[in-house]
Amino acid sequence: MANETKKSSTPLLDELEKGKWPSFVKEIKKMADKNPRAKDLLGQLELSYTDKVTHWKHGGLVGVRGYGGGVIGRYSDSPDKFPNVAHFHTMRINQPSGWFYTSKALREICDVWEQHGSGLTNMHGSTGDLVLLGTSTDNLEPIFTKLTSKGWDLGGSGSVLRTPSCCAGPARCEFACYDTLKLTYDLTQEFQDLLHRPQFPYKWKFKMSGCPNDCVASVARADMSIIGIWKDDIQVDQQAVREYAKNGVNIQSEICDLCPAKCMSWDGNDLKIVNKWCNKCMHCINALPKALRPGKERGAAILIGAKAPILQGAQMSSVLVPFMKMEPPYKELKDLVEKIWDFWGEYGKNRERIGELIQRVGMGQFLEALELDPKPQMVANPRTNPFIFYEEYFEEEGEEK
Amino acid sequence: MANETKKSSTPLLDELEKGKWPSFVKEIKKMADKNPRAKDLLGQLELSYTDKVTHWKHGGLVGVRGYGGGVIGRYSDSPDKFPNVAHFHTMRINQPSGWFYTSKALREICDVWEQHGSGLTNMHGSTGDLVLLGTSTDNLEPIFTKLTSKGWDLGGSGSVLRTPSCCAGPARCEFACYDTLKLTYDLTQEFQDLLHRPQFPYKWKFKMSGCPNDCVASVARADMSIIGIWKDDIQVDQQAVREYAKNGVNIQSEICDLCPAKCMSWDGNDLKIVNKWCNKCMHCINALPKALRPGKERGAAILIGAKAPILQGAQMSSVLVPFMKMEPPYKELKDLVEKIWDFWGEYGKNRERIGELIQRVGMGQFLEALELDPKPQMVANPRTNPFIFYEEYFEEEGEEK
Amino acid sequence: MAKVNLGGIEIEVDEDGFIVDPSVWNEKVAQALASTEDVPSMSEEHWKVVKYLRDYYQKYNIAPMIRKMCKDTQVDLKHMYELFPTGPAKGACKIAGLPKPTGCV
Amino acid sequence: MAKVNLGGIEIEVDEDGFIVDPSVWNEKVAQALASTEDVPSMSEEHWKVVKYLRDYYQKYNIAPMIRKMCKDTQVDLKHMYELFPTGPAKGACKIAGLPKPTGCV
Amino acid sequence: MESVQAEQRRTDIGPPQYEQFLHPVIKKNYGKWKYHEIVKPGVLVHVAENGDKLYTVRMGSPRLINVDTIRMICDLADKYCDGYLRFTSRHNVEFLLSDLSKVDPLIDAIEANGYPVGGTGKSITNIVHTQGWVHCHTPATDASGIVKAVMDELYDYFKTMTLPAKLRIALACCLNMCGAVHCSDIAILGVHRRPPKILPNLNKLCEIPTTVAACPTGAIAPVVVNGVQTVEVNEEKCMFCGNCYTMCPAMPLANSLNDGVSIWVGGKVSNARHAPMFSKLAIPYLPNNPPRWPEVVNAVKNIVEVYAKDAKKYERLGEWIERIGWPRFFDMTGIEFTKYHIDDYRFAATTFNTSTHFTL
Amino acid sequence: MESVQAEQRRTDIGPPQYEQFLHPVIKKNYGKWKYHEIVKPGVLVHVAENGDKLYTVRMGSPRLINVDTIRMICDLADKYCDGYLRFTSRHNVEFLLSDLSKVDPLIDAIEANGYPVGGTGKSITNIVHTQGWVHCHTPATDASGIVKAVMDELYDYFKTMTLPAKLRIALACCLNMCGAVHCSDIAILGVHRRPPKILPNLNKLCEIPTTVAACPTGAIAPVVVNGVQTVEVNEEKCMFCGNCYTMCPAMPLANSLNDGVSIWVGGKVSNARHAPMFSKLAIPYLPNNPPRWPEVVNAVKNIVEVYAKDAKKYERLGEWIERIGWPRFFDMTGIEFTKYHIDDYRFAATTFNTSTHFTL
Ligand code: SRM
Ligand code: SRM
Ligand code: SRM
Ligand code: SRM
Ligand code: SF4
Ligand code: SF4
Ligand code: SF4
Ligand code: SF4
Ligand code: SF4
Ligand code: SF4
Ligand code: SF4
Ligand code: SF4
Repeated sequence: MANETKKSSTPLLDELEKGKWPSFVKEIKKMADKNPRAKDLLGQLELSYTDKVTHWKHGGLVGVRGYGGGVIGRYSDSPDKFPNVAHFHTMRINQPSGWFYTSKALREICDVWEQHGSGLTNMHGSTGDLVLLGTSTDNLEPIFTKLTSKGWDLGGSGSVLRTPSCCAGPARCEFACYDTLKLTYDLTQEFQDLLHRPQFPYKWKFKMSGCPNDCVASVARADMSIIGIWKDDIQVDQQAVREYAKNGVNIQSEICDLCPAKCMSWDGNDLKIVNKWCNKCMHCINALPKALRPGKERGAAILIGAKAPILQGAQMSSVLVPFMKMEPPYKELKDLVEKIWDFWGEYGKNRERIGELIQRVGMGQFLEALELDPKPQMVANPRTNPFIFYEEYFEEEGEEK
Repeated sequence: MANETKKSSTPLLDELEKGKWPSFVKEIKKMADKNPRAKDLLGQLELSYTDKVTHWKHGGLVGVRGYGGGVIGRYSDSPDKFPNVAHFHTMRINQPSGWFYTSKALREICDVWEQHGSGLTNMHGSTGDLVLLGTSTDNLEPIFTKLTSKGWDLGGSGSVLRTPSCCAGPARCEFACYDTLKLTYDLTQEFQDLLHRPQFPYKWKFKMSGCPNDCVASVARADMSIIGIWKDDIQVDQQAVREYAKNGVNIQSEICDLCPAKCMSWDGNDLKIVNKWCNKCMHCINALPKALRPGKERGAAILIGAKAPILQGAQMSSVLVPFMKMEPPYKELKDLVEKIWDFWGEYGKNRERIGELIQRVGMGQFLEALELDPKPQMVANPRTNPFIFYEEYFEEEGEEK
Repeated sequence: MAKVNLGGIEIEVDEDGFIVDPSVWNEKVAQALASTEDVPSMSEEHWKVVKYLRDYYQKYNIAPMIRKMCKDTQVDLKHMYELFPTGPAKGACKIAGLPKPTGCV
Repeated sequence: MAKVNLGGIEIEVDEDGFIVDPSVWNEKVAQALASTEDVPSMSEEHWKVVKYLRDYYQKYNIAPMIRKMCKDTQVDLKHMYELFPTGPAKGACKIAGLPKPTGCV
Repeated sequence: MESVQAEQRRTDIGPPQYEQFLHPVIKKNYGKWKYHEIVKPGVLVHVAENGDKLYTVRMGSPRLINVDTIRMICDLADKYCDGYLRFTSRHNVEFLLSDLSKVDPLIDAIEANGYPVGGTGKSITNIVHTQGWVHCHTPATDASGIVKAVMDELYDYFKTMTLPAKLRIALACCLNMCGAVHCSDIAILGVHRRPPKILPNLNKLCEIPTTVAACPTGAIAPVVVNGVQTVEVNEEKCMFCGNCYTMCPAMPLANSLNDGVSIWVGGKVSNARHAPMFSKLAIPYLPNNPPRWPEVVNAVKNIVEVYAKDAKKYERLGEWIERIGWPRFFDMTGIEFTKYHIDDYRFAATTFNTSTHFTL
Repeated sequence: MESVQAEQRRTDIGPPQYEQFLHPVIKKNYGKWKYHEIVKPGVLVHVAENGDKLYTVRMGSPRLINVDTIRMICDLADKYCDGYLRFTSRHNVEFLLSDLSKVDPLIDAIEANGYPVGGTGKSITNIVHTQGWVHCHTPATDASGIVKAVMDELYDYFKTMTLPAKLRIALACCLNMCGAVHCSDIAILGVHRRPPKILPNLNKLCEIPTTVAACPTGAIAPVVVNGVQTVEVNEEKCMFCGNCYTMCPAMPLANSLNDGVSIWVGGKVSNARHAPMFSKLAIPYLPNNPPRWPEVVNAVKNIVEVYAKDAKKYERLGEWIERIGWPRFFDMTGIEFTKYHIDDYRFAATTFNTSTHFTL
């Protein structure tokens, strides 16, 4: 008895301090030493680990003045045990384009958050926001005021435009076919009101990837996925291809054979690409970045409709505009987006994402409403069923209806 | 006026006597000279060509005594103009396995049909029947009696087992992995009653193909498609492969590169196949029939559910039993089929094909009802949506339900 | 469409001999129709089936599926064809004065 | 859940301050709720919105979508936030005594 | 008329046992074939393990043939094949013989009768088709007529083997699709384009619940008009499938001004290389223009020719399109892509392009 | 507390303009990068057209980090990178520097702080994940805990580049799937397995019509019990998606005995070679076994190892399975194939195998 060491109050979580991967438990614990919210979070989490259910209550509706989104309200179901997380709201801070920061900027956020919140963050949330994890209602306004004074604003939550996000793009990547950072910033600014004040049927997400590698997974999780592509021929530096070959790359089997369009050939000296068949898959460019580059006539493909499974199964975005120049002031894009929002606002049901609405009314109808031409690029294949809603027919008398 | 040649009464159809492909109009016309039914058919058809609609009335329900199927009733909507096709019923005669005939047998049918019908036939109908086109109700019994006396019986129509059909199989094809002719004959005989007397919710079609080339298109149009396959290694005669290569076949590009399983390789001397990856697609065997043959351990894959688009879109059959030995008395197959029919009879709605029923109740439920094990061969891919109907769960007390 | 004399009244029938207006049906008509369908005389069993069909039709506005009909009347299919040699759809439904079954032929 | 004094009566509210039992709502309660939502005094326009919400809820058992709410009340969204600085969902619905909006946050 | 009653009335005997119809060489080598070769277009030789040979001569047929033609075929079979013949799953005739020296005389005799020999290997064989105005009550077009007009134009492809791969054409005259139209390299499909009319006597002819249930899109609702039970059709929801008419004679759709033909491409049935595929919409509508349907014939020919020129060896039409992509298919064939091409039925979402894999 | 009011309250300013955060070398070469190379695991060099070089050092992060850790990162950035850094779309930290000589010291400093460098190229990078029991109200499992346990086991794959291709793992703690779980090489998904309970005060907390409409399978119906409006759930039709709970707090699903984890495989997002693909079900259920979820860890590890051994270079997990076929995937991994694997939702028919393309 005398030798008994002090028993940890979080024996289960302690197990997750072990192992080589950096430990989120350590992160919480370190904060717990000085921050009561972090301390009670640790306690409540240990309880969840013990009984295998969450101890957060349903919902929570809090916010800052004049905004309808940006804060996720959260209350403990055991406030008696864990009074410091009785309130534990999350604030979503709109990250800068491409998640580029300076240490100075980050420190400013840290200072505010240490003072008013749990000191815990997610760098970042899946949508892209800088997520501040856990504060109480009375701190929301102070935090907001302080952060805005440093140039930060809230991100989206609820039925709003969600915080747009983008890949490193031209800042740090040679593949970028348009300026993802600029477009992201521009759209975010342009549509501020829609980001903060719910007026959509449901959430709307933009994600911008500079090329078909899609490093922000836009095709999987953005209502509008803007993916850089090119129109003309892949730029080839034959000498550099030969270098790769000399250095052991098997151009035939690693490049040509894996080209999904089967449009490449290699005679040991020259790499030939039948560009008119090229699928813009990026594989050859990825594999031989010193030798191959996207073409020079660049822009983006606009895809629409990705979402998670609720309500009727997950969707990926699908092609809406095969190619669009992507240059400021982005008028063509913005006009299109506003038309879509109008349509969605008019016909969308409560909690119906644009991808679901398109399925419900039919892509053909949707295009017609947007006055967009149907294009074969939009489909993996044309319809296989013969259930066609022909629209024009002749009247008995021989007159077109 | 004096020079005016006699004007044809079928100027439109006459146009279809021209051209190189044998003309069905000629076929009708030749018969029209001696058969009044054929003559009026010609007249009515010309009328259809003039006003671009059919002149057959809806439906018709006639038959032979004791049978509920085998005859398609048909009445003209202009019996005054075309009295000889006022009745114009079709009789479906069950063809022999593989459509093998002797001239003697065919002549006997011709004689009966010339006497009692239009003298026009379809050799054959899409389901496989020998179709006698056009007679009147009073001739049905005489024709039936005469044909049965020669050994012929009616095929199916209505909510019955439809006339099974099969490819040339072992009779004329080196690829056959089981005896399609025998199985077809056996099933047709075994289930005679179900073929003649409607007792299903809707039609049921069997089609047997001896190998995955599927020369009777079973996967597209049979409720049960029985397709020959093998289990072991493709038999290779390397010498014969070399012969092909010598004679100009590019083994690499025409064979290996087109193998969908990418499991073949050719070193200029030997053709290697990683049989455990082989998809049994038949391509290499088709292309090099002298050198390659299906393996020795043969049987069939049973696929289920093909149908045309009405009601909810066309379906192809999908794998139900990946491999089954296919030998008389076909007990395993027949047991399975009867189980399926029981399930369909019990749960099928009126005019619901088995493929539709499976979609409605779910393949998993269907398999469970049949006591068949789920196998990965059944799917192109496992589910992508997380909407899983888990069946077992624990009760609060910790007891399995 | 033609008119024929069925059970003493002139009744309109279609080419297949189905009566066009179900409301003119009565037992005499049924008997007359039966004789066109190889049923020389209507036994009690015949009536059972025919009445079942009429009741079912009046209730649901459709003809029952054959399996159900056999089950409900307790007449198996073999015997059904003995009773109605032209079959349940063509024979029994016609005698019962139902609209002509459509569809799958 | 806590009880607070709203318009003179002790009323149960949830953590977000939404009243738990819609039936206790009255105009006084509304006024009291308003003061918790940065609405110092209820103008005619405020009442128009709040009553619209209540009517809608009583009729359909759901809160209207925001676009519809603006259209039907003829208050544009900008002005709506001026009237209810905490927003239509948190502010107006709370004052109108509707259940707390759920879902998409 | 002779006495029919005299003959015995048998039932449920099923089809004749097939063995009696097999050529002796087949009987001997049943299941023992070793390989085959295509001797020339329309002529196959199957070689048995013991070296026996069976020749097959394939003759094109319009399928709708009269008894005299069948007898003519029987005559040929008697003369050259000891009376043995068969039909194929695509309605061609196959003469079966063991004597090579008789092959060419047989071919001459067939062609002298006006029928072609061919359809083997990388050719266009017979068009699987249906009844049309010759016998059916629901067609939106004729069957035999279009088939004849198309085959006249594609005749040389039947007689030669110059295509990249087999090319299978099928025709169905309405959406019931009696045939493998939904899985054909090229499919010709009759389509209605007007909602059904509702005839006044509907209540007498049709089971209303069955009719309502027959509509895939739920466009039909039961109503009472002037005290009479009938149905009404929500025309917005109707896509002219004709299933209501199949169930209810009082709802005809056929209409001379609006019925016509659609063209579908890229289906296949065999498992060779690519798994079976559905046909996809190429042309939503072409008019019914009998007797020779020039628009349809040209459309089919155009597709065949573009394919024939561009595809690689062994590439079926659908495999070719999958390689080059739909944008180029529409481009190269000059066919217009419309909103009708974009699926809006049950599985629509699975047909959208969720990638940047396309050509511009 | 200091006076907050003193500070100015601004709204709708949006995020800071990004240019101020760009490293000078980036600013100079913005849009003018020529190529990149992976110097070694975790280190990239991007070379500009003018020859300028930018080095990136990628540090693994648990994502849930405290402000002191951020400050530590800032210290490193200040010391080695002139204060410039970024985060990645998968929540790693990237230090950006132009001086090669500082790369190794930076790496040493990072690792000295207990964080790994890696995640580039053919590796397993950070697991995209969600809140779990740390912050969410609907989870069926925890997020950070499983991620930690799995990454501990896969640590070496983060630090090396020995896989055939990139392998991306994601985790979501409920079917809302906050993340690209539905398109990941390996996805870990929390699942409920009991229908919701219905709490007595439902009528006060929930909009009944919205709740009814929320159910994808129509399992929820409005009912009146003892005069009180509420709902009932047809348990046969419930597949535990939890959407009702999202809409209605009075319908909780979470259940310690039945909640757990499912495993999905073969999704991808990039267009490289194969178009993007959904993840498919591999394992329908594994128990919640905190703190280290050994069943889940082993399942993931097993899949990774079988893949790593068998796939060809550049073949993503899903591409590999597509080549070898699902039967062999289940065979080689030893995972049981059950009826749960066979889709029975909306597009089920499109997932059936309509060919003989399979191995036995
Ligand atoms: C914080 C975050 C997860 C994370 O740890 O990173 C998150 C957390 C929640 N998500 Fe999410 N989602 C987050 C990104 C996503 C993503 C990914 C993305 O945006 O790239 C998705 C999938 C893409 C999509 O939008 O479909 C996503 C799909 C959902 C859904 C399903 C929506 C659907 O249409 O199916 C819900 C349910 C809902 O909206 O009611 C949901 C709802 C929620 C709620 C609000 C729970 C709820 O039911 O009300 C979660 C709050 C948790 C909490 O207490 O903090 N969350 N959610 C992510 C936002 C952080 C940020 O702002 O950066
Ligand atoms: C004669 C034939 C076409 C031909 O010219 O070859 C034919 C003709 C008819 N079919 Fe068929 N079908 C014929 C093979 C097919 C096939 C192909 C096959 O069996 O391989 C199919 C597609 C496969 C399938 O079964 O799904 C087919 C799918 C249909 C359908 C749609 C069924 C469905 O589930 O979607 C109908 C509509 C119905 O059953 O009500 C139909 C209905 C009809 C009807 C009975 C018309 C009707 O609506 O009642 C046609 C009678 C025409 C007539 O007046 O002669 N026919 N029908 C074929 C039968 C000949 C024979 O016995 O050999
Ligand atoms: C006679 C027939 C079977 C029968 O029992 O009647 C038959 C006979 C042969 N087929 Fe077939 N096929 C026959 C219909 C089919 C069908 C069904 C159809 O078209 O409706 C198919 C599926 C077509 C599809 O995929 O859409 C079919 C797909 C094949 C294939 C696969 C070709 C491919 O690359 O996709 C082969 C292999 C080959 O040709 O190398 C094949 C191969 C063969 C072989 C070589 C088999 C053999 O060794 O004897 C036969 C001669 C083929 C030839 O014409 O060159 N048979 N074959 C059918 C002839 C129809 C006709 O009159 O033209
Ligand atoms: C930093 C980051 C973008 C960002 O803005 O944050 C990024 C950066 C790069 N990606 Fe990426 N990708 C990043 C997330 C992604 C994602 C999104 C995801 O995983 O959620 C994808 C899609 C994944 C998928 O398909 O599921 C992605 C698919 C690729 C690919 C395609 C790989 C493939 O074969 O499928 C390439 C090409 C390659 O690696 O050769 C690529 C290539 C690159 C290059 C080489 C681009 C370049 O020239 O700079 C960068 C270094 C890659 C490396 O790690 O080796 N990047 N990349 C992201 C790093 C995440 C991390 O911390 O590990
Ligand atoms: S999406 Fe393309 S442009 Fe953007 S970071 Fe990835 S590879 Fe570079
Ligand atoms: S980008 Fe892809 S499709 Fe285009 S040439 Fe390169 S590998 Fe082929
Ligand atoms: S399906 Fe196979 S076995 Fe039958 S004829 Fe065709 S190739 Fe021969
Ligand atoms: S049968 Fe097909 S899958 Fe099998 S080895 Fe031959 S070509 Fe490849
Ligand atoms: S396809 Fe239609 S119209 Fe043609 S025969 Fe079949 S059912 Fe009749
Ligand atoms: S034609 Fe088809 S879609 Fe139109 S009403 Fe009739 S059944 Fe419905
Ligand atoms: S996945 Fe579900 S449980 Fe996890 S954070 Fe998102 S909504 Fe919450
Ligand atoms: S959990 Fe999902 S399926 Fe079950 S009742 Fe709730 S919404 Fe319906």
